[in-house]
Amino acid sequence: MLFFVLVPLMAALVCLAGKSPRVSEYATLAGSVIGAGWVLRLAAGAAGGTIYFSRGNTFYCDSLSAYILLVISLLAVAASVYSIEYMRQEHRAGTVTEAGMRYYYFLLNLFVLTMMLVPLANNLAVLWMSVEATTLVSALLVGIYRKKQSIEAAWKYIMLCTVGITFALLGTFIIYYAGAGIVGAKGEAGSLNWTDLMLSARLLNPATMRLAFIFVVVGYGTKAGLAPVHNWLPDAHSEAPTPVSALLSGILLNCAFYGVMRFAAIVRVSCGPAFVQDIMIAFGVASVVIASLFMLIQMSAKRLLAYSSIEHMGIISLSFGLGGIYGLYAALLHILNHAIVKPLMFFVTGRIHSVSHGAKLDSVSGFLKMSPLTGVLGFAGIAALAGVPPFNVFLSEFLMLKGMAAGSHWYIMAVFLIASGLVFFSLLRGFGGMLLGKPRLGQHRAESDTELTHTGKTSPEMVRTWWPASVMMALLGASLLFLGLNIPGGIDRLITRSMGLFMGGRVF
Amino acid sequence: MPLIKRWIEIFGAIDFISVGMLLSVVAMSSAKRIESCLKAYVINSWLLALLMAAFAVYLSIPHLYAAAFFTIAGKCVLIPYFLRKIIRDLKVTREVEPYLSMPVSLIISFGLVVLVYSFLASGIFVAGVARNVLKISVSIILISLFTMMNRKKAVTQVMGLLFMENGLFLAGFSLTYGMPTIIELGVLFDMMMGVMILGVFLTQIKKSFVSVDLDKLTSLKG
Amino acid sequence: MGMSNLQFLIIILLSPLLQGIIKKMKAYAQGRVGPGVLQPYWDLARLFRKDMVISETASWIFHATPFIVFLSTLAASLMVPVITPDAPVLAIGDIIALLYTLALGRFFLVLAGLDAGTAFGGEGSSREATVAILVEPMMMLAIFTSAVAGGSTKLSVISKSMHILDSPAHVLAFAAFFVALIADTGRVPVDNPDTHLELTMIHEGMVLEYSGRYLALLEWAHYMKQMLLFTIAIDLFFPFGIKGDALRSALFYIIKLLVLAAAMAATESSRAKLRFFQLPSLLGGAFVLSLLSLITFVMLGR
Amino acid sequence: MLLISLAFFISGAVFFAFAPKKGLHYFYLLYAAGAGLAAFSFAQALYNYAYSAAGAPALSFALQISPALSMGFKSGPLQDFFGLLLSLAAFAASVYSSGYMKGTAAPRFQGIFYGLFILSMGAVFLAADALSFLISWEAMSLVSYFLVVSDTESEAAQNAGLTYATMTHIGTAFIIGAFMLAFSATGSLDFTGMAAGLAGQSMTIKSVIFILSFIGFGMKAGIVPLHIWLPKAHPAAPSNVSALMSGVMIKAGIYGIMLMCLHVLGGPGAHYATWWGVVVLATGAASSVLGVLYALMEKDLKRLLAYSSVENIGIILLGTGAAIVFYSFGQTALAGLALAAALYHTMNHAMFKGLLFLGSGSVLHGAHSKNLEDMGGLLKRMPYTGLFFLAGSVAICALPPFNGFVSEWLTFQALILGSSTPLAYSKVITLLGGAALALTGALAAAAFVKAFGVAFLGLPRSPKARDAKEAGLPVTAALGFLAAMCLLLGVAPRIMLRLISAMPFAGLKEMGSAGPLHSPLIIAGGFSGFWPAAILVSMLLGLLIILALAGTWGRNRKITYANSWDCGIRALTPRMQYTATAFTKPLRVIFKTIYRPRKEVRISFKLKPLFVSGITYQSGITPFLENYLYRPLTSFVGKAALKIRHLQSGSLPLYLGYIMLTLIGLLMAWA
Repeated sequence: MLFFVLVPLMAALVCLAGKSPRVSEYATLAGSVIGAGWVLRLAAGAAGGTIYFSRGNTFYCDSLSAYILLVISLLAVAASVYSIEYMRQEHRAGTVTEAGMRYYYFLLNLFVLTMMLVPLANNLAVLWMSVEATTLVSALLVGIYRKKQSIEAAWKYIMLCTVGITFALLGTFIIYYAGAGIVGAKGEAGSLNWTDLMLSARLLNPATMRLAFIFVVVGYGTKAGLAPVHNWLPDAHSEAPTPVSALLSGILLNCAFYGVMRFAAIVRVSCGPAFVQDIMIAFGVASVVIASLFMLIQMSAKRLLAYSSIEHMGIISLSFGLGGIYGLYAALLHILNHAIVKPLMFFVTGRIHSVSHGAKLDSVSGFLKMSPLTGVLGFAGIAALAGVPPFNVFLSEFLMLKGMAAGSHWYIMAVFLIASGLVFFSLLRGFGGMLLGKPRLGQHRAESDTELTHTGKTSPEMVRTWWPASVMMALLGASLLFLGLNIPGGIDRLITRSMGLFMGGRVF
Repeated sequence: MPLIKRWIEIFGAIDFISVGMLLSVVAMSSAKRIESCLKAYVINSWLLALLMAAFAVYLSIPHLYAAAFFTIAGKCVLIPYFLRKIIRDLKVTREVEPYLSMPVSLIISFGLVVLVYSFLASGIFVAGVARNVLKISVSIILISLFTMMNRKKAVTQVMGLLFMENGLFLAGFSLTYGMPTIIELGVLFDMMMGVMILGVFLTQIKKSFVSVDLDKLTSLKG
Repeated sequence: MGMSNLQFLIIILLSPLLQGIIKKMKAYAQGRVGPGVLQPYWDLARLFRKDMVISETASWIFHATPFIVFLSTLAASLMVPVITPDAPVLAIGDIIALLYTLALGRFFLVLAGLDAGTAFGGEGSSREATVAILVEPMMMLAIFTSAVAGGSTKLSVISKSMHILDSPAHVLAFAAFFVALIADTGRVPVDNPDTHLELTMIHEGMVLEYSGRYLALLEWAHYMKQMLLFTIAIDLFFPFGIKGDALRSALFYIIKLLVLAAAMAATESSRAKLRFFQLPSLLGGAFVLSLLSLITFVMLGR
Repeated sequence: MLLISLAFFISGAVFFAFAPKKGLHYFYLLYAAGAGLAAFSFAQALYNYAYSAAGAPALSFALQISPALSMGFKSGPLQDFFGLLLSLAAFAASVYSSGYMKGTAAPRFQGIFYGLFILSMGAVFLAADALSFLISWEAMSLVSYFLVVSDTESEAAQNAGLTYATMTHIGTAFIIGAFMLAFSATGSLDFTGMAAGLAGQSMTIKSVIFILSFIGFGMKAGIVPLHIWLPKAHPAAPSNVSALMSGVMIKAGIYGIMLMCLHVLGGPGAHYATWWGVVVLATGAASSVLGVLYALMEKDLKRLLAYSSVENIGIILLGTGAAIVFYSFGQTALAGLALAAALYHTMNHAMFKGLLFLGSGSVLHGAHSKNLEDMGGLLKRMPYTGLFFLAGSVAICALPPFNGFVSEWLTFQALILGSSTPLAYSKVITLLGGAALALTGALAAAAFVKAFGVAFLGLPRSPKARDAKEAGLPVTAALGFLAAMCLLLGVAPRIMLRLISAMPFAGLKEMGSAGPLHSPLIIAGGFSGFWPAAILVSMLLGLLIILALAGTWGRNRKITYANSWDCGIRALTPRMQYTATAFTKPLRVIFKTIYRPRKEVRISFKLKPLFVSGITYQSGITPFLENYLYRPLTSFVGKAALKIRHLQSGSLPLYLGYIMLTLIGLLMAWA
């Protein structure tokens, strides 16, 4: 059942083998679609309470894993669809060679593969390995343009994440040590299987576990982009090819956070929930505040989105820290919501840049007139990102606020509300400026370099879109609205089941 | 065999070796030239391998021999070779160009050691021969992290990263007495890959920034 | 139809006479002979007989205004007890309703000033509006005092409930109200009723374009408004004797009216016309008075 | 019936989306039909609440979001009242749009969002719990934002939209805070549950909830000093929308305040703090006076109207505040009077402000300008618009026999009766509120004399104004409808008062006293009263008499038409007229402490100092709050953000340092 992870691997191999970029395009697409279909079946099973083990329990899939996998695979489909439009444009613009395109798709598939391994890993060391692997692969993707900035970004990315993740491994070792002699079915020295550790979590030494969790949270937190160890994130997101940025902020961060959650599940049992919650809340608040302040001064769209990712990871960590039925539900739901809206916004931005050829916010205006659909989706995206109803993000934020109220964390609520005000302003100013106004390219809106008469034929040709990509984006936009007014039963079941892992409920 | 075991016990060889590793890190963090850093790394790795072997003998866990072997192969042969190649190809100047002067960085390093001892004293109680190894290894990790902060050259940062990994392995063994081989191999493999990729980027940095000086890598702000 | 329902005729019919009397008193105070007290009647009659010249810029507002002004004043005079405190005919005699009905007339008068498109009209309107803004609140406050004291905003109830300036608050309130009276009837030192000097005129500026029977209506309405305000002052501040039989209260009423008229004439001939931008100090002072009256009443009571 | 009207709206939106572009504007009539139906059903429901023992069948339904979450909607008297207000205004606006929105820039977009806007406001009024309320509320704000920026080309609209959206968002944050506090205190998120739960709670919690919700909803209602978005945003939208925004949307803020203060906080056996009422009163007074003062200075017709909306919100709050004060002393009858005044004025303002904004729209259509200084003499060119605009102006100046007067009269009475409250300071405050109301009335009169006089009277000041034309039948019909409503509500106030008396708030029942609709209005046990119908009738009778007299004696008088008196200059040009600026000059001088008028004269010489080549004169007023409150605030935040920028300086060692410090910090804190 878990062998579907090989699908992207095959796709990657095809990309290597295939001579023309077309082959790799469609191989990637097919791979992601098949993978998604498989994951859907898996998720359906997991929602029903089934749990899948591989031989030797090294791999394992429960509701939480299935939920994350669902997000990953669906987003993989979206990204591969958009990649086709995007890379063709890059090719047309002469930024990428055909070989470069094949290399890109090869790495893309590997990236998806590594990310899919993360939630499937039962052995914590394997989890660590897959996270590290995602770093290595995605670093290559970030640096794919060989431009100064992209290399710099990639360098910082790989450096910081590797350093960070070293601590995660240390933490893992310490947990293994804590479990040595206690954990483990058949009298072996110890086990790193999450399931085993979870079973005997009560018996583990609290002090040790606390130490371990601190190392783990710093390690995976770096990767998850939690402030104040988020610094690689804006650079990598802004310099990567747009579809990759979408994957990075849409799911990679969540994969890293998934690691934190798994550890938290054990630690909260062995040394009480308060400890975990305090740390997560601290990280969450820090991220929200820092991100909201940095968003005020962003001049480039992709950096703006990057910081907004930090803010949303902060929200997830904050609600996860709040715990309780509201907080946990909010955290898990927010993972999905953010994973839908952020890629959409990156795709929109990519299209905007495809005409403006400048990342600066004021390099274009009146995009709404140039490509109405994209513009409308952009507005929906802004609203959703800012947590404005009736879009999906609002629901999870509302639940989080309920969680705050239930725990009467009034100061945190105040801080969050202020921050969200700043975020709303920054997003609306930034994207509103690009979408509204006279259709016009050039350095600054006021003095226009090339004026486009939006009545004329010129503007539609400016934006070269590929219709399947448009359809996919429209679907994402629709799901923003749909999930804002209704949470499908399957997802609800997955989430509620996963909440059990953090509420001392029945694990398996 | 049992003889060796007794010697190990009597002389506290485990502690000796790990302290040796710590010293080599400190040496690295205060070294002036890249070559000496590299040498320090090789020594460090040999000590690590030795430590594994010692564990293997002392606790008679056969698969630790394998681990020791892979360590030697990877960390004492492959990676140093690779690094030397890079340094040669990129014509990196020999000075390491730290931000802080040597005495200051020495003081900070020892400060870090003290910190670690105070933290870990409460948290975790390792019994048996490896009673100090965890503390030492965490100190190694932090010191090498500090060294990375302290060096301007990209190459030296890679070295710092490698030192961190050694410290990590040390910790791993002191805590786990050897995990399943497959996992060790996986971790090792990941590390190697990391170094390779870093090497790739190093060359690219050299290409597009002309130097491998980190002060140049600050165009992405805010 | 009893006395209470016809008393408004007194205001309609006798208001020109009051104007004449005031003019006469002024003349006397200034050592002139002055026109006869019936002169306003002759003026009105003459104007009614005259033909009209109307600006072709003017719209229907210009034609409607004289009627609206006259009728609103008429409607207002239907609400005020003159010689008997019983609720007058149609309306219940609520003071606020009364003032706002008058305000309706003023609204259109100011519009008419703008209608002809001349500078004088605009000037008059602008100044009238300004004066109104300064006067309205203080008049209200003065009225609040006696309304709160009288336990109602019905003039009839107020006039029944009190005698003459029953409390220190009333004195202050009356002082304020008297200033408001001067301003609203367009007299020195606020306005100068008998000049057509561009720089000083307010009311005259607005009606500058009017002639013939429109002018007559407006003037008559002006007289009525004046008498109406006098009556209100009487009802609010010294309604003594209004409760008795008709003749007696009529006698009292006339005396009070004459006293007020004398006071008005005295002020007019003793004071010089103020520069327009000095008005705020005068009216503002009056406003403070009315405020004080209200607060003293709330604090001290009767 | 509401479902049918909903169907109308949805079908309308669908048509706008897919019907051919030509003649698209006629589909606004679908909205009109829907709104009409809704108005009828709301009025009927209110009538039943008031007069049938059974009350009205409350419509109530819930949308399930997830097993745990659901959005509830429920109608009640208060909801129906605001629904009625909405649907009346929407009816007029839609009829108007069917003529006005011909050949506009983005017909589909505007059509769809116009419909959504009305629907979202309806949803706000019907929401029964915090979740559904917030969703509808933000949906309303979002849609209105898009309508504000619907002229995507204009920078001004963009900035207005940005300010508006941001401030609304912040306001919503306060509302959320209030809801959440109530939730944590009562464990319930639906309003009746909150009300029940809060009854026993401590005064502190209630006060905090009150403050939060007052600020949050006040932001939307546009109370001073939170109003600055309003004069920016309302004029930016197309006139049919600005009519709805000013007429209805800001009433959503009033609705929220009444909902929280009177229903949620005023649940069973609740007792109020007097200072709440005083706060509301004071804010109301400030808003009314400042609002109208700024309206007076405006040259832009629509901005003038927007500021006057601030003023009217203030008047409504005067009533509301008085009501809370009275409740706090248990004087329910008086509270009922004050509340009735507030509700009545809410309805009235929807009518005449809708009328005026729609009128300004057709003026815009006629004279192609929002600037009063370009207009003049429009009354002869647009007679109907002029007539109805005049009616609206008279009504908004609270002059009989129009509706504005009734509500202001009621407010006056309530404020005077504040003298019967036991405490001295509440007496003084209420009476001062009355004084503020009087001042406001006079200022409003001046403002609208200026607006109407300069726009419609005198000589046209621009060629465009000279050949202005009416905008067609639907437009004038809509204006006529609203004008008629204004007159009706002014002459027969009992109609509205009876509907108002259906509200579940203590003391309101008495306001709906029986008696024929045209009979005098007696309040507070005969404290006072007046007879609206009578004033009109008496004036009409008087008119008949005068005309009869004129007919008998004045028949042979002749009227000659000539130039206005021009002091002998043979040509009177439009430039000699009083301008809007000149008209308000005295007030600029008198209130200079508030306006801080500034003028600059630039003289350029050919040859100093003799030959002057040109003189430019600029004058204006300083926007007080913008300069002294908001700009410092925003600049401070900006500065802080710029400072924090150094944290991300781009140096890798620094970032590594962050990791190390974080680690050490966590170890110190928790290990």
